[in-house]
Amino acid sequence: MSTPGTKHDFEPKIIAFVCTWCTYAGADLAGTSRMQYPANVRLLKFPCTGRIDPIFILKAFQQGADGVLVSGCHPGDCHYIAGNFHARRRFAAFRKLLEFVGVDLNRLQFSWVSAAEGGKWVEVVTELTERVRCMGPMLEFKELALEEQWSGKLDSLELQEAYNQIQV
Amino acid sequence: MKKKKMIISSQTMELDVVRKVEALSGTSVRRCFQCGKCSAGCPMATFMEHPPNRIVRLLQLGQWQRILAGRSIWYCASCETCSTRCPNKVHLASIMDALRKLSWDAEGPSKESYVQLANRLFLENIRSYGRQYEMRLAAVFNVKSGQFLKDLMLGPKLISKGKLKMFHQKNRNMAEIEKIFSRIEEMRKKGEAL
Amino acid sequence: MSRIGVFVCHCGENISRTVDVERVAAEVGKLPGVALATDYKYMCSDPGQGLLKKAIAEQRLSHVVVAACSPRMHERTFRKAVESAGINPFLCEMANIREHCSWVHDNREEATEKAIEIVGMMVERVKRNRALPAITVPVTKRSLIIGGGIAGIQAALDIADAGHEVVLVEREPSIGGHMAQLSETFPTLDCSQCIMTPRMVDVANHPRITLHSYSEVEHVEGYIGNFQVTIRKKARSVDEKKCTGCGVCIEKCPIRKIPNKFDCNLGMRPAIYIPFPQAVPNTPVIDRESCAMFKSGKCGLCKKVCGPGAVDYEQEDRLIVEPVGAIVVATGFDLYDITEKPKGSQIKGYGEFGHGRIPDVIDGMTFERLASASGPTGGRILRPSDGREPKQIVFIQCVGSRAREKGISYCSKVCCMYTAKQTMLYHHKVHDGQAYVFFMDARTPGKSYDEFWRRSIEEEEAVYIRGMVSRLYQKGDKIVVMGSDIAVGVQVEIEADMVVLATAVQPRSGADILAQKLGISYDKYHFYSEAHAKLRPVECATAGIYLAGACQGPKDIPDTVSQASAAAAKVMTLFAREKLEREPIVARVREAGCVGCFYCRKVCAYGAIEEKEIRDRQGNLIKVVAYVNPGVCGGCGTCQATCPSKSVELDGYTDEQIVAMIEAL
Amino acid sequence: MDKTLNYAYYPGCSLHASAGEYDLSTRELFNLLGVGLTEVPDWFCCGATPAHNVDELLSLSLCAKNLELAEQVDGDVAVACAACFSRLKFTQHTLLEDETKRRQVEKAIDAPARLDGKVKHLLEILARDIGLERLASAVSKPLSGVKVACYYGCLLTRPPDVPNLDCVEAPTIMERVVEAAGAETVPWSHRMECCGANFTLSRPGVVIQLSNAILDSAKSSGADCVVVACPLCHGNLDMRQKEIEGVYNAEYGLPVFYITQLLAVACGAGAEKSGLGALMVDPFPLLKVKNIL
Ligand SMILES: Cc1cc2nc3c(=O)[nH]c(=O)nc-3n(C[C@H](O)[C@H](O)[C@H](O)COP(=O)(O)OP(=O)(O)OC[C@H]3O[C@@H](n4cnc5c(N)ncnc54)[C@H](O)[C@@H]3O)c2cc1C
Ligand SMILES: Cc1cc2nc3c(=O)[nH]c(=O)nc-3n(C[C@H](O)[C@H](O)[C@H](O)COP(=O)(O)OP(=O)(O)OC[C@H]3O[C@@H](n4cnc5c(N)ncnc54)[C@H](O)[C@@H]3O)c2cc1C
Ligand code: SF4
Ligand code: SF4
Ligand code: SF4
Ligand code: SF4
Ligand code: SF4
Ligand code: SF4
Ligand code: SF4
Ligand code: SF4
Repeated sequence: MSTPGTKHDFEPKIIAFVCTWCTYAGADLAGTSRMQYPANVRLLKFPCTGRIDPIFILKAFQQGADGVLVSGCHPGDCHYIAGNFHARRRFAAFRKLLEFVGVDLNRLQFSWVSAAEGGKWVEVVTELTERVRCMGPMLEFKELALEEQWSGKLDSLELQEAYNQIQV
Repeated sequence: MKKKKMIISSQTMELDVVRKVEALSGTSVRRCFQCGKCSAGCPMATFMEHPPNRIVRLLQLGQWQRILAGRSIWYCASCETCSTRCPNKVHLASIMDALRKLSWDAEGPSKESYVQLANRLFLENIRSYGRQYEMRLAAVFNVKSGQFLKDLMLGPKLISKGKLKMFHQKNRNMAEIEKIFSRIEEMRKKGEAL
Repeated sequence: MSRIGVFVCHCGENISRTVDVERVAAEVGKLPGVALATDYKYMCSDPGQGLLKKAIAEQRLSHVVVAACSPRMHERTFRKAVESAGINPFLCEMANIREHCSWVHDNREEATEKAIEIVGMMVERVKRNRALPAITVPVTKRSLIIGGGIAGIQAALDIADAGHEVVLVEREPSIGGHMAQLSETFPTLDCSQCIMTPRMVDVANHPRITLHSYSEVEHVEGYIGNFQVTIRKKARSVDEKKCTGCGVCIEKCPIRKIPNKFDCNLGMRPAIYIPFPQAVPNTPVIDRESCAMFKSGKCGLCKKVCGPGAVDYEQEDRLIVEPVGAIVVATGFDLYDITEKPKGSQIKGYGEFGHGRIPDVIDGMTFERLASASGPTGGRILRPSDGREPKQIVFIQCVGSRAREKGISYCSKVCCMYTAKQTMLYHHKVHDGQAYVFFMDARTPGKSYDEFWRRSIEEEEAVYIRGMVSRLYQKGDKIVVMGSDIAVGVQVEIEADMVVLATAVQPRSGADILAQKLGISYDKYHFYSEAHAKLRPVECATAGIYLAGACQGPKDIPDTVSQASAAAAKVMTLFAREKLEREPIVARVREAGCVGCFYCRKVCAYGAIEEKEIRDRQGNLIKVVAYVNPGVCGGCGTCQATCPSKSVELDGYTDEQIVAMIEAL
Repeated sequence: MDKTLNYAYYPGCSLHASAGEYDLSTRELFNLLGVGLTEVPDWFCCGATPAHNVDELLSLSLCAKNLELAEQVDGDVAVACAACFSRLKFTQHTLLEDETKRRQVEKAIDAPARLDGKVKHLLEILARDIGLERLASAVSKPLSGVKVACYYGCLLTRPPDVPNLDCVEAPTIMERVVEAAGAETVPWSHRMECCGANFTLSRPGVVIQLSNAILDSAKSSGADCVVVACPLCHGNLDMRQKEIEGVYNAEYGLPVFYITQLLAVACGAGAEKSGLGALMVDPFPLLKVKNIL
């Protein structure tokens, strides 16, 4: 159990799923502006948040992430017109599923960071890192993976079922 | 008449009251873009010192005291013309209701007394008799407002046409009605209703 | 087994100051599949690129990872370099250890750890990359323009003048659109016909423009560079090739009392007619609904009097197919009709204005016809009811527009200006008359626009009243206008002789149906959507289709013409190439897994997903699966994340690659 | 007697007092048409305008309670007064849309709010349930030659989406009913202007001014009489007509009928059962000239 407010001396692992056009570029801007933020985050670049399959989030937690960040263009600014819109709807449905399998939703952050928002990128990453640091390591899911209740396979029947629920 | 300068700041804009008005009326005052269509069709606008659109404007600025200082809200006939034609679905007639309620609750800082008196007698009538008895209503109003002779000419003719009942029976549901009144009072005391 | 080469860059000291690049190279070198891991001071410099090429040749590398700056900086550089060394460019990836690592962390230990993981991740990814062939598509250098208003005319002339063939399809019997109906135009007050008709004639005479008037687009197939468009040429009942435009038939036709739509029903026309004298083409058309011959089989006068024998009652609709490479949509607008509530529409009518049943309450376009020298009154402003000159005229702005309760929340953009114009025209024509305008705001942003509006007040003496009108009603031969002046705070009543309503600009009826044929998107009002509001305002999200004029949103003539020329320039950019080459990162469907649910099609904003029939050898249909047209796919991957059976994959971002990257962490 | 049509009749306070003739003629008309009308037992005042004017919760609660009482009688609720009609419909509408208000009201009346029952104004029943054809066939004394100005007042159709009686701005339902009785209707401009009923007691001056504009418009449209479907409208146009004529130095002489009075006469009910004697502006000369009585 974690008590909010207490610092754990552990380095959380944060995985960020970002789109190329906005957030990846925003993170680049943070770099060119030489801003500083915790080194806990690893970026995975996608063409668009629309490409981000919610299963990747599960996979990340299963793989040992303590926090996951999903970030893309602001609504209406999607390079691919509406990809982020579809992503938003998909994730809204997905949060329930995550909660159901026992993930504390505070470990999952969705945000919009545009190519011009280097500062916001730093804020978002720092905040999430610190929040997750307070929450402590994510154990529930690793245990779950150990118990092999969920194979991590991407095409099981249950998942198909879950997908059907998520459809627009 | 001199008009006081409006000093605007987050302190002087009483937005809490505005939110109350919005909750009571179920309509948003921010939607109004001051087209004036409400005032254009209001049958009572000529009697008001603030025409309907300006009432909404004052609310947008949180200046409800200015509204209550005048008698405009008591001159609204509840005809719904404004609500019907507003291009933004600002339900102005309901806003008027809400403002009158607030003014009523604040023990009538508004100057208009005749309309308030009539309303009060009407409600008292319901509470004591369950139904309206126009004769009684008119008589008591005249006595209380000091206009003893008002509409005197109409009275006898109405009675001869059978239009004013002199006597009335009590409604058998009186207890029910009293309960409604008292439950509402109770809820308000407990802060469960506005 | 892949032989991956990893090249870690120092970027002078930009990276090596915080990241121990040697250690990164050493650690990454241990990963399975990595054949070589080395570091260098400036990878992007000529010697750096030389080192890369040399290593590829000497070490027989199959894949490359450059651990350096952001791919947004140098991905192209390194992909070109590997290509010249004989490796498919898509087998080279960059690991960003500068912007995302050395520049944002100062703890050397942490930064080095992170850099190792970033590079490791990219190694796992590049291993699974596929060599992607460049995608090229041929371009048919002809373009289709739908709609012959000023937008379509301008685009057609620009493209044709640049040397390309143009097919122009116009629904009505003549091109010209609304501009042909206008009297004089703001902000200069020049005569619309005078500037419009020469362009219409240019279209008719242009050797590279094929005009299909009285025609509609029936069906569109194909994609950018390669569309096949089926056009329905509606039966005109007059042979365009034979007709000389003498007009004898029109004179002789006995059915003469059909309201003329071009004149907003103010004047009458016969059953065989041309919409207006300057029509292009100048060929009559028989309105079969009114013609006695079609209704009862009795008449045939026009055929009798036609010298060249052009009248043909047997003529039927014809379908023709035109191959084109680009499409410009320029279908323009309609005015909100206060007399009726369109079926199924959100729009509520204006009962308070009499539902348009008070005869002297007219809309802006009707006023244009009254003011036009070639209009039904020869340019005199006269009341439709009794032909008298109105001395008190009231204009009401924003009728339908900016009224979300009536169904339209946007501003129609042109009515403030045309109302100001109309008050001026009125003042010029009725010297002893007075114009009043009820308005909320004057929206006049544009070069010399505000000055124009001010002139209508200061010089032409229009009285502007800030406030709206609640109701109109007939009283004797006057119209009572119940308005308010919110500046003064009082009600205003005017007994007017005529009222002009600035009704909202809406897309053409049927705009949605055309959009569905074209596979382009539209907003809730049915205005067509541009690909990006600021940076791609004339392109549709669907490649190869462009927008011009009021079909995209309310616009005046200067904006319409600018956009039309911009659309033409986009078409010409496309036609400047023989073949189209494009980034080959596109989605592909694994047909075996696809269950044909077409969820993917629902989310694809590019309309790239088509149906494909899978048949056995006997030709029996086995199933229908999705097919991604690589020419159209934008490469967003939304379909992939949506597909319930995981049957569609985006090259370079497959599930396998991403899972491998996550696992590398 | 038509067994299928029966209504829970909510007359409203005025019909038991100043608008007795409306009540009388309504009962008589329904009787002649063979339609059942059962008065809601122990109904009480809906609160009319004064209640919602200063206390919406009270207004909603009174109406909700009356709707509940109406459940004791089979059939839709039939309402004669435009103000009652408006309040009952408004209550249903508001409580359906606003969860919070519904909970408060249910607490006040200590019962679940019943919102599914249909509330209908007499006009609706006449034009739609009974139907214009059946109405026309019941007419024995067609009102030929009588030119009628139909006055809706403000509350019959407003606000939009609430009463859903007819088109908000250009209703025709009353005209259609009147025409079914053989009369002629005139187009006029003030069919839906407010008469100021709210101020009958407190500010009669207001009422006189507003009602004068209505009478003036009706008169200049060439109408012989006005027909209304609300006791408050009637009070102002009929009862105060003399006074208005005095103030504005005008001569209107326009009899003001309740819609049911006109129909009852057309169906042969006769003057007494139609309550014509209660009208302040004498209608007999007109009806005699037109050979109806
Ligand atoms: C009353 C009024 C006054 C105005 N005055 C001015 C002014 O003074 N100055 C100014 O700058 N602007 C003015 N405007 C604005 C001006 O009219 C528009 O900017 C201009 O007409 C837009 O041109 P367009 O080609 O986009 O559309 P349109 O003129 O509407 O042309 C569209 C064409 O496409 C055709 N079409 C539609 N659908 C199809 C289809 N499915 N298939 C084939 N063809 C189709 C139509 O028949 C039409 O010919 C005024 C507008 C109004 C309403
Ligand atoms: C405060 C503000 C906020 C705005 N916000 C928005 C907004 O939210 N959305 C929006 O759509 N628009 C906005 N705009 C408008 C937008 O900025 C302009 O539409 C746009 O920048 C115009 O681009 P431009 O290329 O024409 O001009 P500019 O951006 O001015 O570019 C002109 C370039 O030419 C160079 N130059 C000038 N003279 C010479 C010369 N003689 N030789 C060589 N080079 C020369 C200049 O150095 C400059 O780089 C805003 C404008 C302002 C002032
Ligand atoms: S009509 Fe509506 S939008 Fe217009 S001023 Fe009145 S409340 Fe505001
Ligand atoms: S409801 Fe009141 S404010 Fe609105 S138009 Fe009627 S009298 Fe005026
Ligand atoms: S490749 Fe990038 S990191 Fe390396 S030297 Fe060039 S700019 Fe710097
Ligand atoms: S159809 Fe014949 S008569 Fe008519 S304009 Fe053409 S050539 Fe002349
Ligand atoms: S055939 Fe038709 S179009 Fe020709 S003249 Fe006769 S009515 Fe006119
Ligand atoms: S352009 Fe002017 S008149 Fe037209 S909708 Fe916009 S503000 Fe109203
Ligand atoms: S979503 Fe997947 S299964 Fe469904 S049609 Fe598209 S590719 Fe096939
Ligand atoms: S990747 Fe995007 S554009 Fe391509 S087919 Fe899939 S959804 Fe459409």
